Amino acid sequence: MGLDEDLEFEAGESAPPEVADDSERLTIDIDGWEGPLDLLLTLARTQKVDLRQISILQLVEQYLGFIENARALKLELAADYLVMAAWLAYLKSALLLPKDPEIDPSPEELALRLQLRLERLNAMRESGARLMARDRIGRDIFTRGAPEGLRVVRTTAWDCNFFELISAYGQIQARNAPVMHVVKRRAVMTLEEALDRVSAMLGHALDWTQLEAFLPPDAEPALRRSALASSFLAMLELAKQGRVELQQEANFGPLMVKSRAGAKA
Amino acid sequence: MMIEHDPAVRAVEATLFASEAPMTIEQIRAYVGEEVDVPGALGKLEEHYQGRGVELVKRGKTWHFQTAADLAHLLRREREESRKLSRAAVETLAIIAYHEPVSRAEIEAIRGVQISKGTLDVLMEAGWVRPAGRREVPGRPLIYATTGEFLTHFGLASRRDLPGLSDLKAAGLLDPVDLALEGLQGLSAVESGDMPEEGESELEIGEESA
Amino acid sequence: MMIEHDPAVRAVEATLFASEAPMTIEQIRAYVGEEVDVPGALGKLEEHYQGRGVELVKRGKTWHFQTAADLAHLLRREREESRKLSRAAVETLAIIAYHEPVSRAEIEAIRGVQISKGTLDVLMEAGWVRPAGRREVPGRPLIYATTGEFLTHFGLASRRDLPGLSDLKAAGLLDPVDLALEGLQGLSAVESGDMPEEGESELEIGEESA
Repeated sequence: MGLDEDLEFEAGESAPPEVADDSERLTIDIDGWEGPLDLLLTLARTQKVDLRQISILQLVEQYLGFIENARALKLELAADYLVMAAWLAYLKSALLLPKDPEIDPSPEELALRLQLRLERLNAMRESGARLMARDRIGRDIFTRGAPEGLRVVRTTAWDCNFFELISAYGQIQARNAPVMHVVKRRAVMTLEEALDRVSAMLGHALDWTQLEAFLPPDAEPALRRSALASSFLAMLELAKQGRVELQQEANFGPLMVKSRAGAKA
Repeated sequence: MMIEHDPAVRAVEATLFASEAPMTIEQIRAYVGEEVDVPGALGKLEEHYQGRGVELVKRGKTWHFQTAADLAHLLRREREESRKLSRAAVETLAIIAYHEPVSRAEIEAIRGVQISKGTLDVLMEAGWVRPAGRREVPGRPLIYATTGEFLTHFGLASRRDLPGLSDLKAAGLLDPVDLALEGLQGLSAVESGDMPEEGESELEIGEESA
Repeated sequence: MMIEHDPAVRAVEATLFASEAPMTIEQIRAYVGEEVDVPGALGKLEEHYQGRGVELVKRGKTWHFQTAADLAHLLRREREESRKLSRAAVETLAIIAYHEPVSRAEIEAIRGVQISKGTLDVLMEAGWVRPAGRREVPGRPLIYATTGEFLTHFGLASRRDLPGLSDLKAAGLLDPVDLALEGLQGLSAVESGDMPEEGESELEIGEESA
């Protein structure tokens, strides 16, 4: 973990420390890397030149050598390190081979891209270290230790009007008033009434007549429902006595009634 | 142009400012160093801050900064908010107004529902209800009555101006239909209080600086 | 003898001293009153405290008092160091600060590695980073930016004060690789540009933190 600690940006340092040029430690430390680009940047810094002047070829060699070492030590390498190794091996061969204008992007451009990425990562790494090294609140600089604090005191203006007051009281009283249950009279036609009515009307119905024709014509809906039920029962009773004939063509179809000829003696 | 300030004064000033508690001269010295004339620096600071918005004060053996006492009113900001009285509170108020003086148990008997402590507190906070002594019965319960402010708020010359039951009935306010429609809505056996939630008195700045 | 001090200055001084958090001019005005010339008072206070052990500073839109930086050696508290940020978090914070607003994918492109779940969370929990809307590109990724608290914590009057920002800009190091590549067309990887040496930008930091 020695290298990892070296890379930790200690507060108080204005720039990242130089990485110790110690290849043995490089081969052993594998956990501390934040990805292949991080590893490449660390290797690049061992060249001890400005990043703009690094030798990409040398960097590729360093990286491939590192990976080889890691493999020899049977260290587990994450896939992206191996992908980077394969890509760098390709880049190396492309850089070494005679120039082929057909290849786009050219190996030089690929190398330049890699260098630009390293520069950018390095810039952010240094900036992060500079930020951390600044005089920070709570560490170097302090705000007031025991501020009295500012308070917002909320006062409540309670809202209630006169109507709300008295209607609330009315409701309490209504809630507490003794409750008396009265069953309302409902308009009904009894079976007896229906029998009388239907019997009286039957004499006029010598032809097939619909049951509804026997109901009181101007009855309210509630009375009409009651009359329908009791008139139906009355018809059944009269049919039983043999005084009427009933007929219905289909389920729920109109119920037809006819006075039985000669039945009325 | 920057004025050259006394390093001892600066050190003591910063130390006391950053401290979370008042400090003795010895405690200050532990920060600023043995060689610093702490009492001398404190004297200069005391003089410097005199009459400013912040003062250096000595309490017993300890020193600390505090905002000037005459500016304390600035540090509390009042904000008035209008809030609707809860249904439980309106009913309780109505019962007190019609039956005063009444005890809490009597209010509950009339309402048919328990009242929480917060409900009476709200009515007293609003200034409409006041404790009016104790009923001379076993347990000597507190009894409550309405206030002059109550009459003023509701535009009543006296409690006799409250409409009687027959008036309420004539106005349809005793109609059980109303009861069925809305009367029992939201009533539960024990009501939650009407007290403002605890978080409300939080520091304003904390909320706004987000 | 007590000197007569400007009431506006006293009020602003007391309010900022008492506050637990940095305050904007509007927040101060809410306490000291609409009629007070808050910016004027802040200007006078800033001048008055210059060079003292305690300073009045502006960070972003907020103002607060803090101890002078050069007294850090007296007051430094080591225990605060226990919560040291990971390398990933420091780099991510730097990328957000120097590139803001920036998406997660853009952060990952610079670092060459995925951000682990906790990294952004830690920065947001510290109050230094916040989501700042979405980028209007396919997928509408969230973008991140720094906060006022970030400026306060790191003692930056504004983002323009970020250490080395102008150098990084001039060197094109805040531009994406593709854009930089266009600018460098024809240059080979080995060629060095005529950019300032790295050492130059480091000098500046020493000055700024003084």
